[in-house]
Amino acid sequence: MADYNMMEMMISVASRELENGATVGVGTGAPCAAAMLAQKMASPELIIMFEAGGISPELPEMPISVGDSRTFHKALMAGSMGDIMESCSRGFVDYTFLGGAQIDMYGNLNSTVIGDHANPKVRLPGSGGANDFASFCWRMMVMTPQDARRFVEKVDFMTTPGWLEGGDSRAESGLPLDAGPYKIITNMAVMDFEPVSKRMRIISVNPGYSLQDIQDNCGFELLKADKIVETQAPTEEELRILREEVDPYGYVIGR
Amino acid sequence: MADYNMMEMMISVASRELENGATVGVGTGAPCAAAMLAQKMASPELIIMFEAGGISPELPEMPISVGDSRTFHKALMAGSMGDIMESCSRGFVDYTFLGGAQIDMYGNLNSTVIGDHANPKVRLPGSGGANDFASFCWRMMVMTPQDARRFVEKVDFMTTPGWLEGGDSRAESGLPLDAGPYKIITNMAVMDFEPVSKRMRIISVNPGYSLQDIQDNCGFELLKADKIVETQAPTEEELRILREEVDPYGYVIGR
Amino acid sequence: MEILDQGKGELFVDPDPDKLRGFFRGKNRKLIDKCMTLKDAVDKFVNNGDYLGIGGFGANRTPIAACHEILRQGKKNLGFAGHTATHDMQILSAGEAYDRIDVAYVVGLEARGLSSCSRKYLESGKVKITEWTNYSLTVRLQAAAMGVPYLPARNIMGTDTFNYSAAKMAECPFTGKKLALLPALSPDVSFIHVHEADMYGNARFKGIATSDIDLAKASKRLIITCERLISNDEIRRDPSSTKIPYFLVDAVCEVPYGAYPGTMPYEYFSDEEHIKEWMSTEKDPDAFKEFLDRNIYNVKDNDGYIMENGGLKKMQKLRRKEFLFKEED
Amino acid sequence: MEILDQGKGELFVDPDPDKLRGFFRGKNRKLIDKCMTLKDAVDKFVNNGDYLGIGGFGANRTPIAACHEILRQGKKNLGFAGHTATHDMQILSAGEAYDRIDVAYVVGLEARGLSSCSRKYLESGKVKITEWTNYSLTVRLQAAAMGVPYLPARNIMGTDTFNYSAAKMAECPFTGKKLALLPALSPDVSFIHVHEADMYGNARFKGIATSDIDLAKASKRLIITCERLISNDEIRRDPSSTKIPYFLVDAVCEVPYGAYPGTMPYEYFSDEEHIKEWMSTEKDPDAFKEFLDRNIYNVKDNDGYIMENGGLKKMQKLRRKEFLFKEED
Repeated sequence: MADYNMMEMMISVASRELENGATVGVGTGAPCAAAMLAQKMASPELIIMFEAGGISPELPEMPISVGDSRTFHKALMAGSMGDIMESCSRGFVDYTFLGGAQIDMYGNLNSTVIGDHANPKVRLPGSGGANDFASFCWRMMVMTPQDARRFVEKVDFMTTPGWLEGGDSRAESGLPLDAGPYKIITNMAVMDFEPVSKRMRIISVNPGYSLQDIQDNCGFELLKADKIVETQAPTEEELRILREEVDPYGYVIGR
Repeated sequence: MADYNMMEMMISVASRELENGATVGVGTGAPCAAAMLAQKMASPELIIMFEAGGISPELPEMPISVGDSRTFHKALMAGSMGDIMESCSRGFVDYTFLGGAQIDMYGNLNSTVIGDHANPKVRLPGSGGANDFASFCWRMMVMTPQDARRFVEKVDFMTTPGWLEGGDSRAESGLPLDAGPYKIITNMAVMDFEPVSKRMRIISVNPGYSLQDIQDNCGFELLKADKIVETQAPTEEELRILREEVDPYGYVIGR
Repeated sequence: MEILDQGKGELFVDPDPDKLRGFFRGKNRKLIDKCMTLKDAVDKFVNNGDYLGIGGFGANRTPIAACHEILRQGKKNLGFAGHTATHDMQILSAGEAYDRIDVAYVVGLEARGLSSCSRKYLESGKVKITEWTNYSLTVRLQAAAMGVPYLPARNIMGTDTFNYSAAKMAECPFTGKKLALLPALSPDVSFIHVHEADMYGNARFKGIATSDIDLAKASKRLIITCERLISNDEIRRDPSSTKIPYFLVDAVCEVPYGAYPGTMPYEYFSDEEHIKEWMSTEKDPDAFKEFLDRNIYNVKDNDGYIMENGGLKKMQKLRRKEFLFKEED
Repeated sequence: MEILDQGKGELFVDPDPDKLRGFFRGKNRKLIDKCMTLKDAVDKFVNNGDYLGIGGFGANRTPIAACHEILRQGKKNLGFAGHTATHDMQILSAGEAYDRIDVAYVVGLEARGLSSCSRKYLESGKVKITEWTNYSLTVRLQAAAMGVPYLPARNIMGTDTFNYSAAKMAECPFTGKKLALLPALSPDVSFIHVHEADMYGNARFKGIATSDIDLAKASKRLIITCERLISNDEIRRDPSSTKIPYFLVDAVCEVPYGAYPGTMPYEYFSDEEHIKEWMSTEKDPDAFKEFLDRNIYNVKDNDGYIMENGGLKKMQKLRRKEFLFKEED
């Protein structure tokens, strides 16, 4: 088995979710690395969109900002934020990757405040485009370390919609139908959402971890799929491309 | 007194309403000729906008269409219809000139149907941008021959808003406040609108016509301003520029 | 939401954004070669009964060749967005291709006068008509482009244009002002003529945009006709110039002079003599039938139409006119 | 109109479109020379208490020089549209220039981490905060650009982002669907940095537009900073490239490297070392004060700032980085 770190694991797993010919709205960092890796593996025709306006660039290196020159380097179009978000709103964008300081069992995310909004312990950036992407893109995914302080019973502030309070609550909220959280990818596991309750559910366990490890590092009770498999570790090929081509300076994978 | 025809009279009178530094939304034909004449007379800095997107062209000749190449020849911007109409909606456009098959005492215009909408005697083009310009531009003006079949008690179809039913009815309609019909320029007279009732009112009489002529050629009772003056006929200079520079082929002035 | 008033016109297209999303979810996002003949594109993507959008403004950068092909293939019962529809409307009326229309500007050809053919067809009772304005149709397309079921606007209120539209009126919850609510308009299929496109459908044009960007975004299926195909490398060299991204596009048809007899900015000016011929010939049914046969029904494609009307020599002349060169003849 | 729900955030700007129309009615439409120094422009057009808009996205094509000048002139009590506000936010926080903010993205500098200066100021209790998202701020600007008091959207519903916004929720009268209604946002004064502008304010840029077109239309007063002045003849040679027409613009300031230390596409890449210096220095109050004095308060203008940070040699280096040339040193 190849030697790899947590970021490499999550990025590799995430990249495999992006099938050829799909569209993905990404931010900087790990999501962008996952999309780039997917393009260099099984999905050469994956279309990457950046919220500030860049459509399908030939990325020469990892962007620092979702609006920097790299995001429209040899792109098909350098448009506007409206162009991208309207495409998302009209249902043209299949996937997005988001993150947050907190996530709950319905995949709701907090990136606004820890503590009270008026007197926060920590003020965070806010939604940015996260709420927009999560509202509009068909399948929202999260890459995040598994940690009980992060996976909480109730987020301090629901910045970005997951399945809201579960069940049909998202469909009733006014948000576009049939879109929502899809996979949660951590260093320990991959989770999806049970179709009726919309609660987070373990579907695969990463090599070296047990179901108990996963539950111990989660602040709420995780459901378990009927059949739980072992997550495929990063392949030699994935690691080589990730390290040599996608992120040679280790900005994201930190090597 | 110079020899001139009806179109030359109306265009000259209309052109004098367009003060230097104002913005005007125009269509093809007489409105465009009036704006071009104004630019060559007292208002070199008059800004012409065409609804399809052209902003402030150096018009090399009369456009055939409000979207043809001439409308953005050496223009400041070749934008979109949204760019123009949004500018109108935000209050950036001072004047517009419109026409119609029928006009009533409140300056409402019909360019949709003569007769019943379902079974019209004559189907006309519809609003085009007329309703939009009349809704948004601060001062709407009309150039039209004075004729009782055209100046009617009630328009068969109110395509384009004037002062609606007069009084405060326009302010109550939801249309932007303080905008509305300003001057009606015919071959016989210039009319404005009495400020309270918003009824059409004669303010100046063209050379060679009497108040009686004007009323005889109008299907409703015209108010009369306290002081009615004689309209200034086209000057030699106006006629020379109109004939030699603005419309040398007589597309509009028909010479 | 309390509705203060509403027009009695028929709403021809469902403004439900979730249905539109469902459709777009299934649209292929891959970079595939979409080049085909205009004949194949119309055959494949235009169904009888579809609601049709036509780009450009008046007879400027308007996909006239596409309108001819629709007639040649005898497409019927179309809905039509009459958004400053001039010569395109005249052609579609000659073929009685549509039976319902959202009117902003129809029948007229601007300074050129009224089309008796368009007028007669609209007066025939065969066509359902809902009234709008140029900007309100733009805003309706914009609503669909944004993926919302309506957008508010401050025009058309107080008029019969509102009364015969399918708009509604409601109070603004922030200001108490009355607003016209304009329902989203998403054509089943639209044609837009541009200067240049690559094989995937990335398209660019110069000059005014009219409402084509929103039309492109709003349309379920989109066919690009272009003066010239260009390489994908050229698109990628200058991504700031791309106006329509490929994923909106279903077919790319290289149709030189595809806007003739209208104007294509920076390429050729309108052929006013030929348009005049249209306007006068359509008054005489027999002559008009012969005229349509000669110009549309009996020619194979747009090349045939161009050859019928002076060929490349005429196109060169119209190019000189576009660039304001003094006439030589 | 029945309101189903509404956020409890404060609405900082009146969305009344008639008031906006009244303001724009009085705006000079003449082609006059609007060139002035950035110092004069800030002095003349930015008042204490104004609501401020800043163009660009993150630290890309962002008018950083304008933010410095706002600090130098000690402007206070501004409102601020925090629309992916990164380094601009950091500067304005360092000067405590604003006291209320519409938040979409703040505090962070994207992949570079969080600004402790911005964070501390937002946590200080001195700032009123209303929550939004990037796209909802774009839509709010678009509403003002269209001259309507609100636009509907389908995001933010169901979340605390909605609850702490000033949006409302109502049913769509066409589809029965719930919609978020986003009130128009018209900044009192905004700054946009572009590649080129003429003396009247006709402006153009290359690369992504972010939300600058709507910001330009929505703003009551607009100051363009540009890398280069160009002639009006050049604007008229290619009117398709004009992105912002002159009549929206109040001042044109030629400020080469006006987006430094951020990226200006096709001109220079961001100076990551200098931004890193900001991020580390701001953690130490004394060092930060000295740093701000050296880079902002004690320099006369942006030229001084550039000279302080490596001058033209550094700019050449960042240009090579923008064009992906291999480093020489």
